[in-house]
Amino acid sequence: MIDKRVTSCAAAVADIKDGDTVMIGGFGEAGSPIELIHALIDHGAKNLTVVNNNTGSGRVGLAALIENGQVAKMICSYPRTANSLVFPELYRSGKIELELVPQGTLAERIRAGGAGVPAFYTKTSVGTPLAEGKEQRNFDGEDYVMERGLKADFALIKAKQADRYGNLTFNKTARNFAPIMAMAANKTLVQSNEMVELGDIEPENVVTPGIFVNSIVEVQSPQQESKLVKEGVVYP
Amino acid sequence: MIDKRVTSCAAAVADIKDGDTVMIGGFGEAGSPIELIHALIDHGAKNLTVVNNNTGSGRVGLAALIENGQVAKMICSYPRTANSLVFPELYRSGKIELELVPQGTLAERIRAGGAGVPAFYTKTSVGTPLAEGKEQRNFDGEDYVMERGLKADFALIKAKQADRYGNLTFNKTARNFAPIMAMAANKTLVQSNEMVELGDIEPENVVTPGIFVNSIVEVQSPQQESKLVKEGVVYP
Amino acid sequence: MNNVAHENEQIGWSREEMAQRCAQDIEDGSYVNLGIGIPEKVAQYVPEGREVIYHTENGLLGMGNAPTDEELDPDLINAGKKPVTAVPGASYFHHGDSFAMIRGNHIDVCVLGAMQVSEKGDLANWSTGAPDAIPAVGGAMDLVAGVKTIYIITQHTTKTGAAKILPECSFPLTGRGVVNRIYSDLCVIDVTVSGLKLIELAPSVSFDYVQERTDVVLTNASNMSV
Amino acid sequence: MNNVAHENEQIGWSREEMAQRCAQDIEDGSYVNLGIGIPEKVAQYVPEGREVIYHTENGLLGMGNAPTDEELDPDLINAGKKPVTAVPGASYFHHGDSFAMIRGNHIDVCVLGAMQVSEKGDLANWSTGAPDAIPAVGGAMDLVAGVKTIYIITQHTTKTGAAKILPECSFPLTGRGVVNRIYSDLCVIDVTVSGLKLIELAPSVSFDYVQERTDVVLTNASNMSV
Repeated sequence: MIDKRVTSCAAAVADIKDGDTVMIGGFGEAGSPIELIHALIDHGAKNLTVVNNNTGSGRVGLAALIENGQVAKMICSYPRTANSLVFPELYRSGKIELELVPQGTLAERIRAGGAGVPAFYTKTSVGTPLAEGKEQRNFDGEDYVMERGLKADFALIKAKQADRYGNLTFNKTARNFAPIMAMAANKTLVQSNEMVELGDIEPENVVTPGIFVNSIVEVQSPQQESKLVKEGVVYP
Repeated sequence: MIDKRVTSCAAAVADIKDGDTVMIGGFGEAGSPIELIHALIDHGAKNLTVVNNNTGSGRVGLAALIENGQVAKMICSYPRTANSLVFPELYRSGKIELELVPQGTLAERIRAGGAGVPAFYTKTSVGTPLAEGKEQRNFDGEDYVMERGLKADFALIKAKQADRYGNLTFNKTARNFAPIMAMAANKTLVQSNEMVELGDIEPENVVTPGIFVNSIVEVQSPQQESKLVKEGVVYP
Repeated sequence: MNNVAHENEQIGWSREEMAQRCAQDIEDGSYVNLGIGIPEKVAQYVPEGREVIYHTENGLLGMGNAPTDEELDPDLINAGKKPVTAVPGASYFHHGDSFAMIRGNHIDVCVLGAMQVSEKGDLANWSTGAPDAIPAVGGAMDLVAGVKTIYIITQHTTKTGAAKILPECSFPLTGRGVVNRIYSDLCVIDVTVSGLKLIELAPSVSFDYVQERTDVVLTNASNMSV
Repeated sequence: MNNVAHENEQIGWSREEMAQRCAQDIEDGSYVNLGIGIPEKVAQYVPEGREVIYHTENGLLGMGNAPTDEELDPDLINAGKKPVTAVPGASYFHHGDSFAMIRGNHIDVCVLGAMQVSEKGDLANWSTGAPDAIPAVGGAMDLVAGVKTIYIITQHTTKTGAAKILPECSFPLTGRGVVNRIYSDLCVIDVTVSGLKLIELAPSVSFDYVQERTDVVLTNASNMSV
């Protein structure tokens, strides 16, 4: 029988090892799997490479994971936000590495990683510092940069609904990176607001098919990052 | 005001020119936009390059377009089917060109064309005759073939529901190539079983966003290819 | 030549039995893609209690049985273009996403037929290379390149008795070094780094009988005596 | 120097007026992506009767106005991470598909801010290249590389009066040869193969006044006399 449900966030993240690459869904707080991230903080795996569009805000969620010294390297497009307290300081003091990737290139690299494409070409970044050191090539009179597919050991994502096969739906723009990260990770761990029965998600409306999902934990009332930040909450 | 509805299949295909590349949705009869194809036969554009997984069956739809001498070249993965009468004869007599592409490479080339990716690497076909003449490259110890993105002047596809913005849903496995062809074509022409109001398609459940669609014609009761083939129908 | 007596008899596994033998190796929870022909039959024989999800490359995960007349929908077909059904928990997706599943190593097992298999696991199953043939490849090259485990179900020899398991394939390849295991009417063979290893014989088939019909030297790792 | 008198006055277009001027050029039926800051204001000024669909790169086509308190959902935000709404006929999609729209030339117009623009339409708007800055690029490089038409809204000069329109950008580029039109507080300038062409002046601004504040020789194609 296929049943990808697990009973706790701690159980979901238990197999993450020191040195792993972990993709974390979310664009700002929308789609951020905050309970899974907090479980990863409790778990304590170190020297992680984390892939996320940003670097978190305040001192909870992704920012707390960074502050806790578990992240050796961030791969992201926009490591600053309004309440970015943690990353800038660590970065300036050389305590965290940054691979800056244009947002669309980041998305396409993740999608490529999940789709078995080791490299592709894009016009994005041609003529800019972010193309330096990368192979360039002309196709039909236009210059392109070669970019590599990106894979991960784990993906941590947040869904709206999930069934025991791992079929997922998302809420509005909280979808963002989750479906492609689910494809690109060896193991995809999901926190879902709701567990539903097989068939409750109309087959036409499944956004992430279960084949891309490994473990699901139900978190019915997830915390809201911006609220925690406003309240000055620090995790752990 | 945005209103992509047109009143007839003839109006939808009116701008297709001799020599154009036309992607046609469908995997066998599922998703084949047969009324649009028949309109293209009536229209008469010649010397077309057609992209489809197959080459049609019997003497209707895509097979009829080929039989009518309008197709100079087929790009497809499987040009034979149970009722493949037209293509084999023309191919053997040298009257039609064939570019044979593995099905997944065809899909990814179309997706790349639509996503602004001029070329990518895949393991598919390495060591086979279909890799001959193509650039090969080793990434991380594995051999890959470089494949080019594929674009088209027009795509002809079939949808289940459409609104005036061009948002689309599809029926079951009739979805197949339609969403990626809609992305890869300069102009995407849709025959939809049903026209609905804006908002009737839940935003989470839109499969093809309207940005990829140019013209929609409602065809409430499309003909079924296999039935026509069984009845020996010949178009026109 | 102690097997001459068998030459004109029906020995070894039938088509159904080959599918049944292969089905024993489909694990609970697997994502499986079955090729057209004998491979399709594997689904019927997966042992009770195992839940397996079938992928069809034309855009469905969770393919079910053939439809009743009431269920039949020409828009719901498999890669062989036959009508199918969808199980509860199924999902539909487009061809780009479907082959991302395949190319991206997400499907666990694919079962395919073969014209020839080489010692190194090369597979030829799409073309005889005949100059007048209409070449047609479908999804075979993508499947063998991308699926984690490739099982082959095939008659051990051609209808004229020629070996299909060879030092090198003479037909155009579908993929290089892609086959993991062969289920023939005579035996089960694993493709290993140290060559082809016979791991099981069909009832009343001997190792020598198989070896005679195989153009590659086999290692005998079956429990049957020679 | 006949403009010295203006130096300490508020002349030219305000931020709102720049957005309003740009909005006149957003055509009916366009798919538009608006950058953070002044570009966001363009949506308010698109002339009545034009239906425009707004794309936000975090996965929404058909972005609507700011939400009421009842409508507010932290899962429905724009690329600037501000709460928004979705119009009837909107659609949600993942980041891969969203940037396929951008990279694949499907978006008609993108309006962005600028630090510097060169004579050839090079744009610098993501970094001053300062060694201690935290580099952050977001979707800007993808947008300028992929969107059909790039409009820039910017103050004509920096706060200290330095030219932002230059022979070459000194800041790191966002894209090379990507800008189509610049809306500054003083004028509208087209980037053409034969250089920068001033096509419109803000009320009571002279061509010479603009030329003085621009490090590139402009062609005057405005209807205003010099």
